[in-house]
Amino acid sequence: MGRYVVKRLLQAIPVLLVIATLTFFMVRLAPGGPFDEEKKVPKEIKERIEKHYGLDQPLWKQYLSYMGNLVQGDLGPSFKYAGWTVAELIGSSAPVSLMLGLLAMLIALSIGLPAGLIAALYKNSPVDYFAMSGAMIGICLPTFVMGPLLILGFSSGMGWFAPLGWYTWSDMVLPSLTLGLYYAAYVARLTRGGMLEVLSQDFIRTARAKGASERRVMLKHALKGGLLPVVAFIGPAFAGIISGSFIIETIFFIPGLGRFFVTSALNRDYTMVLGTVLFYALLIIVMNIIVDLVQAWLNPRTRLE
Amino acid sequence: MKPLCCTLSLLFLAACSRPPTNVEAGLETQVLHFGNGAEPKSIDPHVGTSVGANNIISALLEGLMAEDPRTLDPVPGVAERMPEVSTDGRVYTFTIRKSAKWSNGDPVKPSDFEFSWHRMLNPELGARYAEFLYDIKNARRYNLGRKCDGGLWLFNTRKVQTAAHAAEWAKLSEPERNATFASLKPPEDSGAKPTCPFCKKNLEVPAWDDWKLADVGVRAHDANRTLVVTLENPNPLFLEKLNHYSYFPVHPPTIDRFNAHIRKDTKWTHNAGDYVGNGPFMLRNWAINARLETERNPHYWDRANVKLNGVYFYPIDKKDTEERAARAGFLHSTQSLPAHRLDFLTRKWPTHYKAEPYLGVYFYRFNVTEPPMDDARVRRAFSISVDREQLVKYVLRGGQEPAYGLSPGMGKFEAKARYKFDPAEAKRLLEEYIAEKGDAGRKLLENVELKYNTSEDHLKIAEAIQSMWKENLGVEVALLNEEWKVFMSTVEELDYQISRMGWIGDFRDPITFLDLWVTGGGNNNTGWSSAKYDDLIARARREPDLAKRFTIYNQCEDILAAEMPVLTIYFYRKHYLLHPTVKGWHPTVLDHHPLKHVYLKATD
Amino acid sequence: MTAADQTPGASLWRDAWRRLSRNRLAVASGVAFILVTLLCVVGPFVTSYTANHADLKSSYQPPSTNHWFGTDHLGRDLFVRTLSGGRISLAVGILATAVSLVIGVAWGSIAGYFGGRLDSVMMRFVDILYSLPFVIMVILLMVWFERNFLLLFAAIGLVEWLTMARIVRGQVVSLKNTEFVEAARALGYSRLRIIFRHLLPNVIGPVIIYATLTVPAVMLLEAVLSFLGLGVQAPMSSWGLLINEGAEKIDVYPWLLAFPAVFFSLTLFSLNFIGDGLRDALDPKSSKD
Amino acid sequence: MPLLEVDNLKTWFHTRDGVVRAVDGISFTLEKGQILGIVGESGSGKSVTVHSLMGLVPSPPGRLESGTAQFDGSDLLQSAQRELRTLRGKRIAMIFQDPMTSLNPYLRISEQLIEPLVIHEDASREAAMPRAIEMLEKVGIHDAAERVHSYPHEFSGGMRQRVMIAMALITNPEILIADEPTTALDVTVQAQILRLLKELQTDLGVSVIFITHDLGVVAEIADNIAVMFRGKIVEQGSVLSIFENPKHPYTKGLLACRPRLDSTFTILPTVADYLEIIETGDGETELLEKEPDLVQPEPEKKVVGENEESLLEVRDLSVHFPVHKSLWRGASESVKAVDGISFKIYKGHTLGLVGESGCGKTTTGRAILKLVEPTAGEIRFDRDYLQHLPPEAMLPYRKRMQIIFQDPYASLNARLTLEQTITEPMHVHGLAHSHAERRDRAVALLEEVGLEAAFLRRYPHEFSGGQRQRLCVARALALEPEFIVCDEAVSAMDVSVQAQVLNLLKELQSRRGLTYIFISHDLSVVKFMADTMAVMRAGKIVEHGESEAIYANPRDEYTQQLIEAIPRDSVESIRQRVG
Repeated sequence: MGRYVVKRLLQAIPVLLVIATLTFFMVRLAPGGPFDEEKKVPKEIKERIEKHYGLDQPLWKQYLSYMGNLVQGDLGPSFKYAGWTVAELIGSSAPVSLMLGLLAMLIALSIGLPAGLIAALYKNSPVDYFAMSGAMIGICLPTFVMGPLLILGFSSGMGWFAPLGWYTWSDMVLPSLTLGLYYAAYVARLTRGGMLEVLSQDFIRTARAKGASERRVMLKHALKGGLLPVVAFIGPAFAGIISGSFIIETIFFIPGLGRFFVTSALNRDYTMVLGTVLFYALLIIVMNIIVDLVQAWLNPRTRLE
Repeated sequence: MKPLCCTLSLLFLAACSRPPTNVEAGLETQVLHFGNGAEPKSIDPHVGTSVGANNIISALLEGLMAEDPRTLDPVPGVAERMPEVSTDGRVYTFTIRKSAKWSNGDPVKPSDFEFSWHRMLNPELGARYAEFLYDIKNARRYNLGRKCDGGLWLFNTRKVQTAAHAAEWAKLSEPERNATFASLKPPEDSGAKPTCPFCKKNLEVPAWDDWKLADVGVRAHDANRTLVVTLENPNPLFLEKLNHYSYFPVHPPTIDRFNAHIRKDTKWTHNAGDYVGNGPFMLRNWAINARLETERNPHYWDRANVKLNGVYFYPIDKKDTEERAARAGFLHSTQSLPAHRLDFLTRKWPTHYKAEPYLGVYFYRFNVTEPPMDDARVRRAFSISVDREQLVKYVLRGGQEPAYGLSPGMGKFEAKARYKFDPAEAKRLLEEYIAEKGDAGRKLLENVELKYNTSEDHLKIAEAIQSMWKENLGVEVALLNEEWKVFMSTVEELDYQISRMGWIGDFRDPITFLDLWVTGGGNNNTGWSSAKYDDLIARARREPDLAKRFTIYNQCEDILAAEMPVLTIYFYRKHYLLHPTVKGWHPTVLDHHPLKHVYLKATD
Repeated sequence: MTAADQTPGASLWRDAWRRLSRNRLAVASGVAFILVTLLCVVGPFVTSYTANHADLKSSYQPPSTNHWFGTDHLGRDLFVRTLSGGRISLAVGILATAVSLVIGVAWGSIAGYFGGRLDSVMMRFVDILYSLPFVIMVILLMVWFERNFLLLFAAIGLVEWLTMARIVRGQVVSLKNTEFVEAARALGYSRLRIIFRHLLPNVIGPVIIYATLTVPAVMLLEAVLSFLGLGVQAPMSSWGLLINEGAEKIDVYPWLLAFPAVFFSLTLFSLNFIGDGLRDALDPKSSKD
Repeated sequence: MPLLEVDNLKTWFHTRDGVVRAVDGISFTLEKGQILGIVGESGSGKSVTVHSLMGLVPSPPGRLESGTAQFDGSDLLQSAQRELRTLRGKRIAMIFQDPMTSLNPYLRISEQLIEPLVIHEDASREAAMPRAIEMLEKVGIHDAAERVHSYPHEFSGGMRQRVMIAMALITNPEILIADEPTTALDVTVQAQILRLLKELQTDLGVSVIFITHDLGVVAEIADNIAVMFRGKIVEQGSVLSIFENPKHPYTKGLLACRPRLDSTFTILPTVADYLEIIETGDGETELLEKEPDLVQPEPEKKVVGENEESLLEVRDLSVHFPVHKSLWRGASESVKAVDGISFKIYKGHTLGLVGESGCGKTTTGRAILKLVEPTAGEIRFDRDYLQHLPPEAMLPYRKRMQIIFQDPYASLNARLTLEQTITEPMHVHGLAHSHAERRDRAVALLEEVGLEAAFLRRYPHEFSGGQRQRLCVARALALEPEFIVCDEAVSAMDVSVQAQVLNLLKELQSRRGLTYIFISHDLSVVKFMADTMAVMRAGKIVEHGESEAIYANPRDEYTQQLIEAIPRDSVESIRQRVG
C-alpha cells in the first residue's frame, strides 16, 4: 500500500510542475506589478526594489531560478509581507484553515449523514422531503449571508459567541457552523443517493431473505456501499474548504490560508500566488489518494494497481 | 443520530462559559485593543508605508520630537529640549536626553540618529519614504545620485555637482545637457550599467560607506550628546516633520546583527527579543494576520507617565467586521467605519461614535492630454455641476466638508472656497464648447468614462455624481470599475478621462498636497503642467517665513482653481468607534493619538 | 401487442415528461422558477421607477406603498433593481451553463470515445485546470473583457465545464462497449456519426440533470465574485451584488437583504429540486420502483 | 399433512399504468422431504409466488389480494413482518439466480455465512465460524478454512452459488426455496450444483421448491411439477405424469418446442401451434386447444461441391488482450482469448461455435468482423484478406457481413424509432435513392421477420424481448448481407420465443442463401441449427466436424463432458430416476 502512495505522489510531480509553469506566466499577464502603490515613488527607487527581488531579469531567467528553488522546496520570499517567506506564511495559516476545515466537515457529516440516511429509509415520504429541503437551505444561502445571519442570531443577539477572531474554542463555533451547513447539504444529498443506489441491489434482497431486520440491512449491508459517493465528495471538498474559505475568514477575521488565495492575486504577490496554488494542488492530490485508499478499504473490488 | 446530539451539546457548552470581553478585562489589565486596519507590509520604520505601520511604529519607537496629544504641536521627545536654531533657520542643534534608553538598556546616542537617517537615505535600501528626509542638506542628491570617479551625477534634477566634470558640463548648452542625460539612462532591457559621458566609466550606485561622511547635513557629537542638522532650505515646519516615523531612529547594533543596512526583507522586526526600540512600548509577539501584541517598555525615559501596560493591534481589513467587533466589546477602537452604518451609529451609539476632521481630500483627476478634458471650460463645467452639499448630506452622511479647493485647512492655513455649485454656468460653458467644436464635441461628450478602483464607497459617490452630471449637463458618463492594481497602471499610463483619487497628508503643511501637481511629479498623472506653478512651488520650499509661504500656497491654489486639472469633492473626516472607557485620546487632524498618554478608566 | 395504430411511438422523452409531471415537488419548483423569471422580465415595466434613477433625498427608505421593496443607499427603487438584477443573474447562470455544456459535452465525448492515450492526456488537462488559481483567471478575464460582462460570464463558463466533461466522459466510456454501439460499428457507421447519433442522445439525461444544477452554482459564483468586487459592475446590479450590499446591513436596513435573498434562494431551491426531479424521471433505473 | 399448503394465493401490482395480476389465484402443496418444481416462462409469476410467501414483495406497488399459506399451523401470509422475520433464514431459506450480485461485495464470505446464526441463534462469531467452515466443506469447497475470509469477487460463479447454498442451509431449515439457482451458470457447473442440491436434500431431508424456466433441469431434479402460465397454475402433477402425457395445451407446447438432442425436427413446433390465446374483456384470457399440424419439410442435405470455394476461411486466428497496460512499460502479460484457431465455412452453411463462457467464441465472432483487432492469423472472406485492412477500408465488407447480439434490450438504441434504426444503415451505404424507397424496404423487412409495418414509428422499449430480436435481424438484413454472426442470439429468451426466432433464422437462410456462424453455449440449440460444429475451450478448437457425427460419438474428452452435462429429460431417464 505504501508503494502505491509513493507511486501516486511521483505521478503528481509532473502535474505540479505544469501547474507551476502555467501559473507563473499567467500571473504576469495581469496588469500591474507587486510594487505599485498609491503613493508613487521615483523610478530609480522602484527599479532597485524590483532588482532586489530579481524582477528586472528577463522572464525566462526568473522562471528558471524560481523552478530551481522550487525543486529544492524553497517557495521564495513574499513580496507583500516584507521579511516573511511564502513557506512561513502558509505554515502559520494552514493549521488554522485545517482546523476550520475539520470542524466544518465534522458538522457537515454529523448533520448530513443522519439526514441522508433517514431520507433514504423513508423514501418519498414527508420525512424525506423535509430532510432534503432542510439540507437545501445550506446550499441556497451563500456563506456571506449565512455568516452575518448567524452572528446576528447567536453573537449580537444571544451574546453566546464573540462575533470574530480565532483565539478561543468558542470562537471556532460560528465559522465552522457557517461552512459546515453548506457542505451538510451536499453530504445529505449524496448519502441519500448512495443508499438508494445500494438498496436497489440484489444482495439486499438476500440479506432480507436471511431474516435480517431493516435496521441491520441498512447499517450492516447498505451503509458501506452507500457511503462511497460521500467519501468521493469529502476528499476534494475538504481541499476546497481550505482554499475557498476566504469569505468566512474575512467575515470572522480568521488568520487562515483562504485569505492568501485571494489577496496574493490582488497584490500581484507572484511567489505567494504560486505558493498557494501549489499548496492547493498538492492538497487535492493528497486528498484524492486518501479517498482512493478509503474507497479501496470500503470496496474490496477496487484493486490498488 | 448520536453524532448530531453530541455536536449540539458541544456548541452549548462552549457558549455559556463566555469569558469577559476585551473591553471589560481592559480596565484591570490596562491593555488597549486597537483596530489597526490592513496588516502592515513591515514595521521597520525605513520600510513600512501604511497607516497601520505608522500606528505600531509610533508605539515602539520615538523621534527627536514628539507631539502634543491635543494640538499636535512639536514637543521634545528623545531631545531634551527644543533645539537651538541658527539665525538663517537652516541649522538645528538637538541635545539627546541622558535618560533616553533603548528597550535593551543601551543609551540612545546622537550617532544612532545619524546612522538611521543615512540608512533611510541610502540609495541601495530604496526606502519609499526617503523623500521625507529631503529637507536635510544634500539628502536628495545622496538618495538619487550615482557616482563615477569624476564625481556625482544627479539624475532627477538634471544637474551635476561634480568638481572634475564641472568644466565640461558648463560648456554644454541646455539641449546638449538633456541629450547627455538621455544617454545616461541604459536602454530598458539591456541591463547594462549607465556610463559617465565624460570619463566613460560605469556609473555605480554609491555604496553604503562611500557617503557616510559625505556632505549630508547631519553630524552627531556623542561626547556632548548633541546632533547638528543642516537643512537644504529653511523650513519653519521642519520640527513638525520630525515626528514622522521616517525620522525615527533604529538600533544600529541590531541592524548590524541582522545585516539589514540595505535589505528590507530581514527578520529583525518579527520577534520580541530582536525588535529593539526606544518607544513607550516594546514588541511582545506578532502573529501575522491575527494580532500584534506590545507591552510596556521598562527602559523608556518617560515610563512614569505611561499608564497602559500594553497595546494589542488587530489587522482587521473588513470594515464591517471591525465595527461589529467594537460593538461587541472586542475592540476599544476601530480604524474606520462602513459608510452605511454612520446614521445608525450616530443614533444608537452616540457615546462611541467619533467623526473628526482628517487631513485628506477626495478628488477626481482629469486627463488633460485627451479631449474633451483638454479644454479647461469642459473641466470647469464638470466641476461646478457637482452639488457637493447634497453629496455630503445624503450620500456620505458623515459630516464631511465639501472641498472647493485642494488643500484642507490645517494648523494656521485655512482653506478658502474658490468656486461654487453653479449648474447654469456649467451648462453655458458646455454649450459654448459644443458650439465651438460642433458635432465632434458632442460626440466626445457622449463617451466620457469615469474609472475608479473597486470599493462600495467609491461606487456610491461615483453613481451619485454620475446622476448629477446627467441632470445638470445632460451628459451620460460611464462608470468603469477596475481592480486595484489594474487601476493604478491605467492611471499611470494616462489611459483614462476621469479617475478617482484620494490623498492623505503626512504633515500639516499644504505643500504635501500642492507639490503633487508639479510637472513630471510622480503622483501628477494628469498630464497637466504649468511652469508658473512649478516655479511657485520651488519658491515656497525656500521661503523661511510661514506667512509668506501661505500667500504662495494660495497663489498655487488660485492656479489650480483656474485650470482645474482636478475636481476636488470633499475633505476627509475620520469616522471610528472609540469605547468611552478610553481616556487621554484626543481628536487630531492627522489622526495621531500618542498611545503613551492613553489610559483606561471606567466611566462613572 | 394491441392493434398497432399509426400514432407515433411514446418516446422516452414523453415517458420522462409523464414521470416528471407526477413529481409534485418538481412541478411546484418548475412553476416557481417560471414565475420568478417572468417577474424579472416583466416586473421593471410595471413601475415608473428605473433601476438607476438616484433620488438622494429618499435613500434607505423601508418598503412603502410607492417603493414596494424600499430604496437603497442612493434612493434607487429596490423592487426594480431586484428584478433587473434577477435578469442579469439568471442570464449569467444560463449563459455560463450553456458554454460549459457545449465544451464539456464535446470534450467529454471525444475523450471518452477515443480512449487510450488521448483520453488520459485530455483528462489530465482537466485535472490541471481544476487547480489553477481561479481569482487570477477572473482578473485576467475582466481585463480582457472589461467592457462586456456577458462575455465575462461566458468565460466563467470556460471554468465550469470541467465537471461536465468528467460526467460525459464517464457516461461515454460506459456506453462505448454496449452492444448497440458495436452494432453501429458493424453497420459501418463513422466515428462521428456514432458519437452524435448513438452516444450523445443517450448522454443527454445526466447532462441535463447536471446542467440544472450548474445554473445555481454559477449564480452562487457570481455572488461570491461580487463579494470580491470582481463580478458584475455598476450601474448594473445582480442578486449577488444586492445580497452582498444587504448582507452587512441586516440589523440596520434588513429589507435590502430580504428581498434579493428571497428571490435568490427561491430560484436556487426550485432549480435544485427540478434537477432532482429530472434525475428520477430520466434515469431509467430509478423509475423502476 | 403437507409441510406447506398454499390456497388461492393472489398478489397484484398496482402500478401507475394499471393493475398487473402477477399471481392470480394459485394453490399447491409441498410434501415433507419432496422437491416441487415450479416451471414457467418469464412473466409467469413463479418468482412473485415465492417472494409473496417470504414477504419479500415490495409493498407500495405489490399487494396481497387473497390466499392462505399454512406452514406448521400458522398462515405465513397473515403473520406480521416481525414473526415472518423469525422464520426467514431460520425455517425457510432462499437462494437466488445471479451469484454475481446476490452476495454483498463489501463483506467477507465468513461474515455473510455466519449471519443467519448470529441473527437467529444469537451465536458469537467464534462459535459460528467452525459451523460455517464445516458447511462450506459440505457444499464442496475444499480448503474452506483459508478461503472463508476472502471476498465474493475472489470466487467463480459456481463457487459463489455453493456459498449461497451453504448460507441457506447453515441453520438447517425445513424448506429451501431455490429461485432459478442454475440459470446463470454454464451447463457443466449447472450439473454439479444440481447434483449437490440433490445430495443435500436427501442427506438433510429438507423440502425444496425449485423454480426454473428450463424443463430439462426440472426433469432432472423435481419429484412433482407445477406449470405456471400468466399467473395461474395450468397443470400440476408428478414429474413422470407431466412428461409422459401432458394434458394442458400449454404444457404440450412447452415440452415440444424445446430443441433436444434426440429431436429430429427441421422446424421447431412453437407453443402457438398448440394453444390459442383470446383476450376477453377486462384482461382475462381464454385458452383454447389447437391441433398442431406439424408438417416437417424434408431436411435438405447440404453438400459441398468438389471445387467449391469456402465463403469464409480463418487460419491460425488469435486475439490477445494486454493486461496491466501502463504508459511506460507497455503490455507486460496478456490474456489469450483466442489462441490460433482455423476453420472454413461454405456458402449457405451454418457453423456452430460451442463452448462454455470464457472459451473465446464471442471474441472469435467479433474478430472476424474486425470489431476487435485480431493479434495474428488470416481472415479470408470471398477471396479478400481482411486482417490488415484499416477501419475505413472495411466499409464494403460491413455491407456483406453482419452480426446479431445476445441481449435484445442492449442492442437497440432506445432513442431511435424503428424506422431510423433500419433505414439509416441503408443511408450510410447509399443503398436506395430516396427516403421513401428506404421506408418501403424497411416495411418489407419488418414483414419478413414477422412484425407489422405500423411499428415503424415506435420505440424499442415498447416491444417484448422476442420482438426486439426480430428487429435486430431486420436491421442486419437491411444491407442484404451474405454472412451473419449470431452471437448467443437466442440465449436470453424463453423457450417458446427461442423456437420462433430459430425457425425465422433457418427460414431466412434457405430463402436468402445466408451463411451463419451460430455461437452458443446450449448444445441442443446448436444441434438444431448447425451443419458443421466446432467445440472451443480456452481459446482453442478441441473438436471440429459434422455436427451429427460429433453428437453421435464425440472424440474429444471435453466434448463428451459437455454432452454428458446436458440434463436428461427423456421419459425413460425420468422413469429410471423416479422408479
